[in-house]
Amino acid sequence: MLLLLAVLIGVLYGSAVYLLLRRNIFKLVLGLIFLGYATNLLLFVASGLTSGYPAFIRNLEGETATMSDPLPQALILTAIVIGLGVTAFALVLVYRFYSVTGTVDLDELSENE
Amino acid sequence: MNSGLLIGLLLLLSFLAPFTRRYLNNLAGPLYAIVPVAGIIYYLRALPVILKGEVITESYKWIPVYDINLSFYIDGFGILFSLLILGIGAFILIYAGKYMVPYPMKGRFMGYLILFMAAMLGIVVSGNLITMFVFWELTSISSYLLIGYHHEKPEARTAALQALLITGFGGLALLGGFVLLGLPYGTYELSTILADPEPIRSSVLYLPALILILLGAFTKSAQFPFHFWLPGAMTAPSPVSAFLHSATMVKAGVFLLARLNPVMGDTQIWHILLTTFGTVTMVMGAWFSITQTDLKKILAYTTVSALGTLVLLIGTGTQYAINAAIIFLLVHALYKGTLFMMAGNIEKMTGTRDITKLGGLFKEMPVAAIVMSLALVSMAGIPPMLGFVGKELIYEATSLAPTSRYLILLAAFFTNSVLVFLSLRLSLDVFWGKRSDYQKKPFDPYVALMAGPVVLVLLSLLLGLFPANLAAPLTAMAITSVSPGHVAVGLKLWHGFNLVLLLSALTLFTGYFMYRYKRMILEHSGSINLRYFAREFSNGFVAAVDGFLHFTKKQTSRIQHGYHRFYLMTVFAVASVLVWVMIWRADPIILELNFADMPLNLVAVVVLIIAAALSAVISHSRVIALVAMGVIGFGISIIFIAFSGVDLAITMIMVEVLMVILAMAVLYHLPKYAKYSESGARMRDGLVASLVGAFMMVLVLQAGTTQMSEPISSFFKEASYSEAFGRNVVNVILVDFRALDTLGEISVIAIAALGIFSMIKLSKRKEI
Amino acid sequence: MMEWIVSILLISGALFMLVAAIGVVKLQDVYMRMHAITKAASLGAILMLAAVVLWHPQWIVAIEALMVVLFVILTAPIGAHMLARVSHHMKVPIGQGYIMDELQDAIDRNEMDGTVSDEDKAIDADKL
Amino acid sequence: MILVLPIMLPLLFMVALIFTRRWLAFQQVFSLIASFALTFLSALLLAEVSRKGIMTLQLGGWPAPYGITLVVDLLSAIMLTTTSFVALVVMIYSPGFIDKERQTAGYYPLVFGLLMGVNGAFITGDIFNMYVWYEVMLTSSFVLIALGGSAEQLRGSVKYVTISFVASIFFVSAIGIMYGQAGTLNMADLAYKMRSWEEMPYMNSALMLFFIAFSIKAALFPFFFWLPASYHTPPVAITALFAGTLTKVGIYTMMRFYSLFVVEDVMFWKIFLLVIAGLTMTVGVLMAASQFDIRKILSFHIISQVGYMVMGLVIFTPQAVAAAIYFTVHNMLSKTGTFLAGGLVYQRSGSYDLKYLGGLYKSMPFLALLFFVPAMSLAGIPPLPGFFGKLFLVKGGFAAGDYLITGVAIAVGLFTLFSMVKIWNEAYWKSEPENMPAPSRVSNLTLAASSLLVLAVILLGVFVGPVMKITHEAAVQLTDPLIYIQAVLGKQ
Amino acid sequence: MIQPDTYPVLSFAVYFSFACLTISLFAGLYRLLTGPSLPDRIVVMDLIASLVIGLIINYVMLTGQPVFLNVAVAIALLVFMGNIAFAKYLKRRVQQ
Amino acid sequence: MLKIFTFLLRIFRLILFIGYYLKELVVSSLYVAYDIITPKDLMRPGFVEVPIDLKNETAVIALVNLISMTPGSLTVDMSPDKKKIYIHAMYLFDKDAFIRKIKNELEDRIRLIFD
Amino acid sequence: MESVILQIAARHMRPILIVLSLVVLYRGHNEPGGGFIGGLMLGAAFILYAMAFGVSKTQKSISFSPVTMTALGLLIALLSGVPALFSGSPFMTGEWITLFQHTVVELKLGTPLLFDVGVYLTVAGMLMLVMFSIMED
Ligand code: NA
Ligand code: NA
Repeated sequence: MLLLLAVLIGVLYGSAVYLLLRRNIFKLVLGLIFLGYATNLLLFVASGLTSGYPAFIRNLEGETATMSDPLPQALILTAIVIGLGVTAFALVLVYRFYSVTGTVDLDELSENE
Repeated sequence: MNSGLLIGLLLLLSFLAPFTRRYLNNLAGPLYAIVPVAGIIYYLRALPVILKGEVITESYKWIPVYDINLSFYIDGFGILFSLLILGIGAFILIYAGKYMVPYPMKGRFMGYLILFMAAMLGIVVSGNLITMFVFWELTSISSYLLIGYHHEKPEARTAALQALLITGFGGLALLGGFVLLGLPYGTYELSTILADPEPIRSSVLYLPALILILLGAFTKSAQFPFHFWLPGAMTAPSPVSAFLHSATMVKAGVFLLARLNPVMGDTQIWHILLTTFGTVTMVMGAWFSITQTDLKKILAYTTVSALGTLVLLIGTGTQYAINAAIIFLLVHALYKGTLFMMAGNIEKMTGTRDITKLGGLFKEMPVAAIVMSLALVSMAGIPPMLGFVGKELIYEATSLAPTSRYLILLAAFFTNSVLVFLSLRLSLDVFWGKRSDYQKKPFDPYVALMAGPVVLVLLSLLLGLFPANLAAPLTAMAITSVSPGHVAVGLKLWHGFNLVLLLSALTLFTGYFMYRYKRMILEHSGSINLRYFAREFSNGFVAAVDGFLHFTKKQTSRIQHGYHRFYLMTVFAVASVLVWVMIWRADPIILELNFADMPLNLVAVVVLIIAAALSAVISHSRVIALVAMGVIGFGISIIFIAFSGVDLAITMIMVEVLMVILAMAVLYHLPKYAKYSESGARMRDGLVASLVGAFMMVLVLQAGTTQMSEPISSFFKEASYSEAFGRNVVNVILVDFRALDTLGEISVIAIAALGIFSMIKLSKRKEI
Repeated sequence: MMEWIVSILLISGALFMLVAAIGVVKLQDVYMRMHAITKAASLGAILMLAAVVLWHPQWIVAIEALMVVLFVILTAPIGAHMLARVSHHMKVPIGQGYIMDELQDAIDRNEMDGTVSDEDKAIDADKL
Repeated sequence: MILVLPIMLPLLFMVALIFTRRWLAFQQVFSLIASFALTFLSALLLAEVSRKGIMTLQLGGWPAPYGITLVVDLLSAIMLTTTSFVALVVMIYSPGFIDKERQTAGYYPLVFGLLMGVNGAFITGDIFNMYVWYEVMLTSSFVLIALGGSAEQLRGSVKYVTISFVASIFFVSAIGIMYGQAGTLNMADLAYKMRSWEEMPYMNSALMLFFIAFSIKAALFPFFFWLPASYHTPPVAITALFAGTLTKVGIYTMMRFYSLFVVEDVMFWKIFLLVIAGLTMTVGVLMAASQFDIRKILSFHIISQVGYMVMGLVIFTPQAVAAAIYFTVHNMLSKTGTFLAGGLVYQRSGSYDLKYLGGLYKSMPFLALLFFVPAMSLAGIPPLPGFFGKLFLVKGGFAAGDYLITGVAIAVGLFTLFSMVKIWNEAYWKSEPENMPAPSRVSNLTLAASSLLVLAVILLGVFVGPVMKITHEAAVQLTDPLIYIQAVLGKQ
Repeated sequence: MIQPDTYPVLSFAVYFSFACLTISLFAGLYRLLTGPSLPDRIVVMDLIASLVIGLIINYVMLTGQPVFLNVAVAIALLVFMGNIAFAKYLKRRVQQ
Repeated sequence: MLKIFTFLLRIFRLILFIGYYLKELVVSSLYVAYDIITPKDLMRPGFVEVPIDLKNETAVIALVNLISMTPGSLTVDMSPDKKKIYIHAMYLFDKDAFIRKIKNELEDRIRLIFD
Repeated sequence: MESVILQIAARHMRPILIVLSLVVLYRGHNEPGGGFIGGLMLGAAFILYAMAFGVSKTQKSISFSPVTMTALGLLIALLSGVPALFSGSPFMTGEWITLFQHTVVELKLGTPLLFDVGVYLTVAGMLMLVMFSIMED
């Protein structure tokens, strides 16, 4: 299972990077979103996988031993929400960028440097 | 009074000068001079103690952790220099107070001069290498500000920059040298270092330290091949040339060499380097001075030559040589200070310093003519001026040099002959002969302008007349500090008939001969210069700076090219190289491939996500990419569910949907996009992307297969309900165990919200 | 017994979804595929939810399952409606055998909003 | 308890300022008072820590490796103090410099958001928490850099946002990889565990990811592109604030991580980072030399100077690290000082371009002084603090036997001097260009702020002894990570 | 947890259901990749949402954890908003 | 008292309606499913205009949704005055029968519950 | 002209979503949910409304500014850490009270729940703000 998910994570990172290297600014943002997905998944997978035992206390004996690790889940939740905030900002930035510069071509960013 | 206080007072004065100058008006110069005069009095009072061979030290704690102190160390050599600096300095202040009257920003100018004085004094009385270095650099900076006084002229800026960069370069080397020198001692205190040369001599650091220190000294003292900044610095007003660029600052390098002679000196490499560079500089300075016509440039090149002589003498290191060095230092300071001030006076009176446009000034400026001629007599080394004593000693020292004796002697002979030639020229061509036309009628300058030259030249005369009584004790106390093993040789005007006298006579004759046939000499040396030295060093410097700028500009546009995606590509490419190196350095992962634990449905979900990701990448349609993004989100939340992440899956779905909505809302405004990259670029990007993806994959495998310690989360599981009263452990972590994370996270959210609000708000403003 | 009922519900729900998916592949135009998705898939979900409730006879499970059903019924048609409407605006190619288009008639009578432009045919969906 | 204030106070201030966002005058006065309070608080913390040693706080009362621990050692306290002072100066500077629209569009709350993130990163003892503070800080900086929304700004922000985002992603990924292996997030705990393992086959890969993340934020070679591409675009007060705080967080983190986590393969890390440091110094300064825009020269310069800090850190003797810390502090002050002085030039002459500037030495001598002092400090001219920073770095480098990098560091000094003098020669000494617009008035507040900073630079040089004593103690703490570990975990 | 040895029939049903859903996922994928029109691709998201609800139910049955149903609620509640956003965007495109 | 009675009546009608609707749902689902999985095509698709008389918005949305949830019909649009809806139907063998079925069976029952 | 159906649906969905978001928020400590998810749901409620009726109508339908809401959330979250100080515990230590103890409706309230309310408001406020900003036309 680990190998499969590792491959998946690799593909997601790869796609994200590829999108980031495009000229279209929208693909850039898409790449950022993908990077976020890949990373969330990485956090989840790298810290060990437990099937079928969500981290809820149900008054059962010895349940904590088999329970999935809640910490990475909490971290991912935090990362997701942060990602949402930053991505939302990036989206508005792209919107403003287009309305001010009139282009979505990133190569046109090169002027003036 | 002590040295620290004196320097402090000078610094204070330099700070106050810009604010007080305009109120004090013409009195400013003399009033400011009170401080150095007080200093002179203090040192003169200390003189008896020093003459007994004692050393006065002061020390103030500065950076105690590293044992760096603000120490002062006043020995015979130091006090000699101090008197010179303060004495000439006082006269320069008086001189400058008058000289600068027609110019703007006099206050700042005076301030810089005094700042320089403080710094220079600091160098010579420093008892700690770091202290000395601080003052050393201060002289460079004040020199920069002074050379650039006429900063609206491009050549002044260039000259100032040139001087600063050359001495700055040397300063940096010196810093390295000092630090290295201090290493074997564990301290920078001169008293410790000077007491015992052994630690550094036996260290491998000796050679690097020596070379670095020599770089510092040579640049400051305008040794070949760093000499060219000094003639350039002549764009500065004459008080500056007189004070910094002849009498004092340029001597700092020589001072340093002499100061460190007991520790660094007397080794093979020391002799070779110093005598070689000293000789070359001496001859070269003399040679280039021949063809100059600008009064100050002539003096500048002779200064270069004199500095070469001093370095040569210190490098020679014999008893006579050290004696000669000390005497010549004094001699040179006295006559060169005078000459520069006089050059300034002549320019002031006639409006030019071109000697071909000067002549017959004796009638209008008799006092000036006498003073200047006397100084020139000293320069030519003719009795009874002190210059004669100096030149005699030089001949004696060089004739006794341990190596390359005749070559050096020849060089000294040539140099001295040129000095005689120039002395004749500067005195006869300027004050006698045919009178030129001047813009206004010249007259003998004001007292304030003449006070310095007169006193200095008289001092030169006095010391020359009574060398044994006046000059000898000073040399004697200096030589014990510079070269502890040696004693002072007796100084006298008359040595009897010997080789040295013969050389002196020959020198005078040659000098006169050169003057007699000066037209021919000038012609020939001019053509030689044109042929071999057409490219002046300073031009070379300017070209080098331009070339450097051009190079950096090109490099910059190559590196910081502005193409965002290449920035990103560099980041990713380098990152993957680095991470791959780490992976390669680690042990290979042993993977137990167990296909039984791969539920088919999850394989399907993974394949689905991969297909969606690839279609997002390949597709030209952004809508399809967004749909694919949505599909990926669903897939990931299924993976979360498969491995027990309930809250995660819910959040993922919701964020996913909201993200799609937001992205659509943005797309709503964006135009179609039709440019596609070439296949080559795609291949390259694909390669980088797969490198990144692959290393992330390997890292996940590494992390997933190793478990070095028990995770801390067992605590959360135990404490979640019993201590934090929540059954949803993930939520309890978020709002209790790690609430600070969450607080930070909602701050991010709030800040992003505020940012979005601001951007839209400000954009509206522009549209209205 | 319960196991059997639950199993049948589960299987039939999954089959419904499968049929919907086949429909998505097989049906000839976007409207029909939408039919398949909104209905068959939702119905499949409802059947499967019934299985869950029967297997876990707790109030909370029942309420949650009911919420899923209600929300599916409430939201799926809205989404489908929005897409179908815009598909009609876009003049997405339709399959064979259509016998009438009264919506287009209404649009032609200007009773309904149906944005039409000359470029309709020229719209290259991939480039949007 | 006081430990929580460097984070909570800025947050409180930010919230208060958001609520009052329409009342400009209130915002200006309040931010001034607030940033003064923060400065006072950090100074207090510094005093406390230097008296009592490392202070820790277990948030929520959860014990050390489990909950989030706030840790203030001397390094943190020094960074806190410097940062809040820089912010105070910028707060004095801003009302007279930044246009009213920006000021009412959230400028003040955002500055406190930035400070919250920066302070959080300085005092947290938890890796993931550090990531969160990084994000707080970065998001604020994203907004600040885009605030105003000119085309140039937006261009800069797109680059800045993207590359920073990528860095954050590397950061989180590294946390994931690291947690997967070590099972802990507490930095002291992790450091402790790392020292107890026989070997840790894969930990260094995660460290490399961390390194990449931090070197992007610290603008090390070859990850610096975002900085010169974006720092010149916002109003210079914002750039000054960034220069004084933001890039230094990257350096701070690197110091912390290097101290705690470089356990295995130390030689590799040292050589590798020294090479990076050398390249960073050199490339940065060469690029600075070629520029003609004051802000760009200064921006490229930031890069070069970061190389020095890394060098001092990596040599990792108490002396060298102390030098690096001192250098960092000096750089935060002097760099901000030069930027603010550049702002004054702009306010006066309407341009940052050296080609269109001149004559300021004559017309505004005091302004010239305000630039000259921090610029010379950056160039390492004694007795300004930049000199001492360089001196101790050189001393530390030579003493540790790292001659090559020290030699490079010395050589780079010359180009630094060159680029500073270039600004001086062109903007101050050159005569005024013909078509220069009529000079406008420089506001008294901006002058006052700039003077305050220059004064601080001078004082940092004057009191190098006492300051160096503190940085040395900080370096001793940093070079012996067991002190930190013990303070947090309370075990040997 | 449902194991084949305790609940053979149900266990079979769950796995059978997994198989159906898996095949359906690929059917959706096929439509996503082939289109032809944009709405064709967009509705795939709805299909996948439904399939995900099915998968969630399967996980509930398999693991005996009804808590996963919460995710299904979220999907049922929100996914249609994506459709609305797409529709709005496409409408605007047509209008241009 | 009367209110309670009408409320209970509505509940009763609702339950009846759910029963009716489920039956319809199963029948038509099977029909569509059959059509999908068999190769032969029975379809007669088209867009139909159906007038509605419901006043209550809740009733309208319920009707619209239930039409869409019924296999074979999908609400595409509604007129701004909420008097007409446009349905995409898959099996339009008899347009009038189709409209009648919607109006008499669905609309009436819904009106009884909501109005 | 926006779809009438959508408008009717949005009018119906908004209260449902708001109520549900509150439920999710409250349950969060023991069941799936919490401040994030609740906040996202609340935000979604207004986004849906805005998609149906446009931004200005949506803004008119609420009496508070999303910026204020965000800041308020932040303030609540921050203040929830303060009560701990009065009992001498470190900042952010959970403080709990139990209402209706030993009855059927026993209710445990604590500062962590208050903290979650802060999260809830902040997340929702931010979502609303973003949406209102981008969708404006
Ligand atoms: Na692991
Ligand atoms: Na059929």
